[in-house]
Amino acid sequence: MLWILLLTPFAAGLASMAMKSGRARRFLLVCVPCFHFVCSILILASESGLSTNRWLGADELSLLFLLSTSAIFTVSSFALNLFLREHENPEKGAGRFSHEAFFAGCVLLLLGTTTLAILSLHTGVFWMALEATTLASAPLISYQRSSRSLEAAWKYLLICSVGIAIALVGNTALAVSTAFDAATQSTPLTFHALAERADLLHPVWLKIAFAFILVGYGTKMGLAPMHTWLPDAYSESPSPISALLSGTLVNCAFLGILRTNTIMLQAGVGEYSGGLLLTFGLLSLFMSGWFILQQGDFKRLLGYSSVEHMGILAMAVGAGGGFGVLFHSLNHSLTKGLLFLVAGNILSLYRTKSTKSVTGILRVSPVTGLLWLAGFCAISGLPPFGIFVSKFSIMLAIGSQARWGILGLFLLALGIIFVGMWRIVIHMTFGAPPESHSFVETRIRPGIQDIAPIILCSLALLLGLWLPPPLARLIERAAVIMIGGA
Amino acid sequence: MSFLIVGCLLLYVFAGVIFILMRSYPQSGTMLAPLCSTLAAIFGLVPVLNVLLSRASINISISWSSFFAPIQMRLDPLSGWFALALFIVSPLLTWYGTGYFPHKRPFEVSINGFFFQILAGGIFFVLLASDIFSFLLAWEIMSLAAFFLVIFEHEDRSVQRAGWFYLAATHLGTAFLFAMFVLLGSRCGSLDFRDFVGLGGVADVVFILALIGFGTKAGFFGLHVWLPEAHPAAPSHASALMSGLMIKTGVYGLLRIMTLADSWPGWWGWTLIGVGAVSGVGGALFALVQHDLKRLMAYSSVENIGIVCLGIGMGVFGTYSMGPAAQIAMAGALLHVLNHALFKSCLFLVAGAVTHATGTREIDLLGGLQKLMPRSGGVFLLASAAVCGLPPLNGFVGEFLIYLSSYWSVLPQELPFVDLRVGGFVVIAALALTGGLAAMCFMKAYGTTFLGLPRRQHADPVVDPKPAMLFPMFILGTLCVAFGLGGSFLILLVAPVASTLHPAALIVAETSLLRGAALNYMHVSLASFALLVLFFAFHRLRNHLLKGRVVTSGPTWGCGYPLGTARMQYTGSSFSQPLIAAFKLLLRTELSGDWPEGYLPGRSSFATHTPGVFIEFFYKPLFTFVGHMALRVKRLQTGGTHVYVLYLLLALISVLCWSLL
Amino acid sequence: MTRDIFASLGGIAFALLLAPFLRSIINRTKARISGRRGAPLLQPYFSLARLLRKGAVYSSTTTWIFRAGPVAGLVTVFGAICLLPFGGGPALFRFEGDFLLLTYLLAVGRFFTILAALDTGSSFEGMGANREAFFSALSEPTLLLGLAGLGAVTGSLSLTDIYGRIGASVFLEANMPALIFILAAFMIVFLSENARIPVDDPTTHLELTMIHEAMILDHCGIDLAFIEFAGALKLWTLGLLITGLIFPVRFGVFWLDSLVSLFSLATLAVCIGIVESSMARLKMGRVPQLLSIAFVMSTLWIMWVVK
Amino acid sequence: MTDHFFVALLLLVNLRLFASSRMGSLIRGAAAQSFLTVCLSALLRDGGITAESWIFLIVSGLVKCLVLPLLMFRALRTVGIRRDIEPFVGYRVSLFLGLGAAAFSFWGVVQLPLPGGGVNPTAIAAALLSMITGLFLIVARRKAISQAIGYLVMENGIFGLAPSLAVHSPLIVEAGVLLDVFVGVFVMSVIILHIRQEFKHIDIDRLSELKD
Repeated sequence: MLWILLLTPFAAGLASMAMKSGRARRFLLVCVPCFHFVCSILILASESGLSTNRWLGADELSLLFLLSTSAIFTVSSFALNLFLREHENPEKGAGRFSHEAFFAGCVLLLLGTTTLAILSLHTGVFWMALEATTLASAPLISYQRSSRSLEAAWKYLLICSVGIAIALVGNTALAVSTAFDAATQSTPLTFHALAERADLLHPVWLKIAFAFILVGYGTKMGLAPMHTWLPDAYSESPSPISALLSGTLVNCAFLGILRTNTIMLQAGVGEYSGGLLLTFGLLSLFMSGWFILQQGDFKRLLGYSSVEHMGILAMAVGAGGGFGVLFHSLNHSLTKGLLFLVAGNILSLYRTKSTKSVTGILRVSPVTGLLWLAGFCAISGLPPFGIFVSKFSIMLAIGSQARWGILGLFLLALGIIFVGMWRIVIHMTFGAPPESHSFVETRIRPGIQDIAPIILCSLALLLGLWLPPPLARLIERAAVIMIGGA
Repeated sequence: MSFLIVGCLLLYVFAGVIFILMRSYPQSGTMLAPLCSTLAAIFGLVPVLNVLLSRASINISISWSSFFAPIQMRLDPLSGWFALALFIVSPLLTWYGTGYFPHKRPFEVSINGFFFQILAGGIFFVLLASDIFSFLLAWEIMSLAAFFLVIFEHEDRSVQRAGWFYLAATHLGTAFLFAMFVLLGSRCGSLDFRDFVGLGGVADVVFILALIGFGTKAGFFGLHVWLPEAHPAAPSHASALMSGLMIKTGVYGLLRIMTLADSWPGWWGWTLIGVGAVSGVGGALFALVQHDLKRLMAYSSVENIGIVCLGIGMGVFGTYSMGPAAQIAMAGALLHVLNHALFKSCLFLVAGAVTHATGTREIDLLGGLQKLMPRSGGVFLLASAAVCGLPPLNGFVGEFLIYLSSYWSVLPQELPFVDLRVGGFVVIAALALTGGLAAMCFMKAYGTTFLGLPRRQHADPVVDPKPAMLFPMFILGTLCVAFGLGGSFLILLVAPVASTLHPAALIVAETSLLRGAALNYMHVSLASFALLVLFFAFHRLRNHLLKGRVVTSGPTWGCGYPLGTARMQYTGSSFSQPLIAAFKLLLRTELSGDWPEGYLPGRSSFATHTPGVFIEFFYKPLFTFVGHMALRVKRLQTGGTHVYVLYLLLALISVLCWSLL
Repeated sequence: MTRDIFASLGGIAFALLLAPFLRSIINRTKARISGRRGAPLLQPYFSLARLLRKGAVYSSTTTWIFRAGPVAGLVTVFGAICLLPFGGGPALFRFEGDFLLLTYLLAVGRFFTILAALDTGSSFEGMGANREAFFSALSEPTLLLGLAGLGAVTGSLSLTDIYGRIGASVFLEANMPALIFILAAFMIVFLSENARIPVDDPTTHLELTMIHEAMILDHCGIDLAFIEFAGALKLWTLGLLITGLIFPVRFGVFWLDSLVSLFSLATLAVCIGIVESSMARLKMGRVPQLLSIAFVMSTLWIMWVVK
Repeated sequence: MTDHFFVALLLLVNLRLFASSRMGSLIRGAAAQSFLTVCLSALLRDGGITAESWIFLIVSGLVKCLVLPLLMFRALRTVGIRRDIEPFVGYRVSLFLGLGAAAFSFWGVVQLPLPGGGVNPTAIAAALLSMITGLFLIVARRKAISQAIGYLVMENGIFGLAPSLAVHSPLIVEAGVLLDVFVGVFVMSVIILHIRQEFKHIDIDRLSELKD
């Protein structure tokens, strides 16, 4: 089952590059993620193949991330389909190895590599997969071939590659830490095996390993101050791609940090790793806060909001939060996906990303406006959306460690972000549409492009109102794994 | 009973959904949804009255999600008292709302109706919630619903600004609540309020956090900045609900937290009295210099919250004397909460009617409305008198009790407790100053708006609103009189609530004290009633005497100047001028305009504007500073890839230093 | 019990009968000091009778508020009188906190008088109303705080008890300074509330400088009679608050005590006459300062009472 | 003994990279560095080297020393940019920084607790220095293509780090890593070409349109 899950996207990706018909490719683009989603559900339902002693396998943690990735991919693939149809280029054609073919292929490859990263339990394989996701997604960012999108892709590629290379040093250091004790020398470098024997590992090398891995994967995840590529990449790539990047890719990197942190916890240096995570988290919160204030580009705004939420996640892990962390990451993926898709719709309505010139979305298109509002309510942690719950439980986690200063700073940063963000959101959503932009068309009725965001919005709402018991169980068990329990 | 409570919550949601669903059928929709909302209020009123009369409390526990403890709801006398106000006011406001939007598009109106019901239900949920999670949930739902009410007329830039102000203020305030509850929760190891007895040994910190967090919602002076922005922006019945009830949840939260403490330190009392005095006097002062009718009332809400706060502060001191002061003061504060909800809603409704009829809220452009809208004017007069705390209206009841307890505290005590006596003294001074300024303020508001001659011609004929809007105003006005004359019964009703508040064993003295106060108030009612009779008797007498004589009517005497026009009348701004002169330092009113010059002056103009002193001198500089900081930090994102990699490198180096050193 | 009621009714009757007489005492004093003979002592009664016989002219601007103002003013002052002890006897109505009702009744009366003034739409009356509202906003706290001081000194919460307990002993119990400050504060409030010099000049002819008189420019006939009578009653009421402090003499015999009270009121009236003859009206801008001084003085008792 | 020789050569090559002023010498230096690293890692494999590892080493040597440098040269030609590097930090300063970095690497290795058996401290230092060199090239050089080279140089360092610490990853993982590096540099070159089409230059200084 796992192999089917893993290989299908790769095969389909390569196939779609070589495919001639644009329609068939688009069909494939929708079908494969759907199939992937069904497979994930099936694996979850059967709970078969949950092995943790091999390099590739699925524990509950992977299943959870797999599920969210699959869901985001499935929903975004509809939007991608629409996007491709809209941007069809009749002259250049969409034949074999065309620009569009590569695009579609890379999306599927991205799905494949993401799945690989989630399913890999070996530190090396994980690293490899994560770097592969970077490579698969870089062409997606530069799809529009504008100077800006190329620049963004370049920065993304270079900075992430350097970051992930640094994480490789961390992996090496992990390996070195096993070399000191005879009992651990032959340990396979899988996350689980390392976690099991963590108390025998050399603490200094563990610390070095964690430092490198945190900075390395943190780059990919978007923690400040390594987040610099993120707003560029998110704002310049096509909106469905931004949704994918923010909804799935960062989660993969986060998974790496999570799993490494588990080793640290087991090794008894949790205090150290927690402190680092809290620091980076806080830094990310404040950094994104400053940049969100008076932000002039709404997709960059969303990018910085991702930085913010990665910071929250890092802090949550650092504070020893279990359930809240995973639930937050799930919620964030859905919500950010929703927001990016809506941002794409706004972009196509207004043809500008400037927050200053977009006003009166509610007048121009009520559905888009409502979704935009709902998305921001969700992302800023207002009920009845799920992030409210997860944020609250993260705060409880920080509180239970009696880190009052950190809690205060956390709340302060969230306050700054909230105030800055809503100033922009209110300006954009409400009011009268701009008069000077005669090209703005109004779209009172909901259209086909609203379907994907509506699905994501209802999912986010559902998670806030009621968590399906199987999912709740899954999250709970994953949280246990995360903390290092059996 | 629990069925009724949950039913009430669900009915509110249901009413909101009906508003949305029925927007295509305006006729039946306008009837059905308010009916549903009224039913919700009736559903809620039954358990509330039951709780208030029997002094029992109702516990409900709903498991909702598998990982958080079940939602705990609890209706006890304290929450019941606040809910009573809600259930009296909210159906009336809903009915008023059906008549409020003649020209708006159905989409917005239905959204507004939806959030109005959600706000009402949310307030009830806040009152019920008895564990951290559900409380914060309810709190946020309530705040968010109110935001959508504020932003209703969003084409207006000032409304957008108001919405942002409100949202920012409420969120920053809620951050303090989050901190407080997380502190409590982790200290006590539980989410349930019942386990917070003693406030986990960090009572003082919790109190400060609660004061700021809840104070932002309640609108303590200094934290009130959103009120004067949000109230004018929202539709009138929404402002009424926000001002009458939503801000009271701040008071409720503070009381709820205080109730959980072991004892009340003296400095709590001083803080509350200080906050109350500043809010009362400051609110009244700033109310007086406003010339936007609803803005004026927003500041008046600040003032009234100050009065409530004074009462609570007195109640804190009272616990030290084991005497009557505490309970009477608390009862006074609670009564004022209820009464303020009534008369302030009433005032907002009339203000809405005025705005509707004339198209402006600027009182200096109005005038003479008493003749054009006699019914609304009468109600406004009644409610103004109530807000000034004049007997025999309901505003007097609460103030009477707070005064009484303060006077009692300045008497020589058996135990020499200086704080109590000085505290009482301060409360008297603050209350009296507040009362005088508030009276002046509402004389100005009523006098300028309704009396004299219209200051400008209105495009449409100005008439009383239709019955859907008029009747809720009437009912509220009637309640103001009834609650004023029957104040003794109210005191008896609030007695059990006030006696459950105190942490110490004050219940010993129990309700006999309040029974005494009720008896005292009975005198007030009787005297007032007698004087009312006398008033009508004299009125008849005068008319009787005039019957056979020459009664003519003519122009107002212009003191020798025959060409007086309506524009020469004393305006609201002139009315507040002496005050502006006297309190220059605090008010910082800006005068602008073209003064007449030369022997034959041309056109000249004059305008005053009083900015919020906290906005000007605290929040604006703060936000500007943060903005500047942001601009400075933004330079970090230079755009150069090599710089970004350098950041990465620096991060790596510092992390390595951290881990190895 | 019946004796008490009889006594208090007697006090009210005295007030209703003799209140206008205080004005004539003031006027006579002023006249004598300035070397005139002055109007007859019963002139206020004649004026009232004349006014009561007249018809009325109402401004077309006005509404029912305008007509309700004078009645409300009269009724509320009457209510206040019922709350005041006279001549050592108890008041008709007495309960804990009755002085609150007294203060607030006066406020109600003021509220309606001011609104009635605003109802005419005249800028002069608006001006008067404004000044009245502002000054009373300052004098009301003074009154309430002063009464709190008296309560603290005597240990009681109703006017009857307070004035019943004030005697020489209270003065001598080291509370003297406190009481003197309260007295001074009350004196200023008395002058201000009754529109006397140095706050207001009842005899002025320039509307710009008027306070109380400006408010009633448009009232005439019976309404004016009501207002005048209410003014006289108010003078009486606030006068009693002061004389109770200055002449705290009790014989226990109603007639004797009443005589003392009446005498003291007359003395007060003479004093006012002297003050009015010897002082000029303050500049309008200075009045708030005077009232603020009164407010400060009404707070000073706290230093002696609370140790 | 031979390993020390290679370490010394690696040191020199790294210093050369620090101070090189021409694009061509930079690419050649990177190729040389790759070659030395591959050799070193072959030498450091104590015990028997299996056939698979031989194949892997040869392939990686081919990729890193031939394919990638040729790719770079081709990109350089196609793009047609000037051959000098245009540094942010001058060559002489760079050289001194390089010396400092070398000193730091050796000092750092001495400080670290090292596991016994098969560990070569000087090789670790050399690998570390390669990493630092790579990062330095990325941070201090102006052209996009020199940054790609920097990335390659850094990867070489990391690649050499594992064997010098006596860490042996499974072959498939190493192969995957190699593939990633290859594709990474390849995609970078592609993007550089595209950027060239759009911008007419690949000066990263002017690649800074996206900022706040």
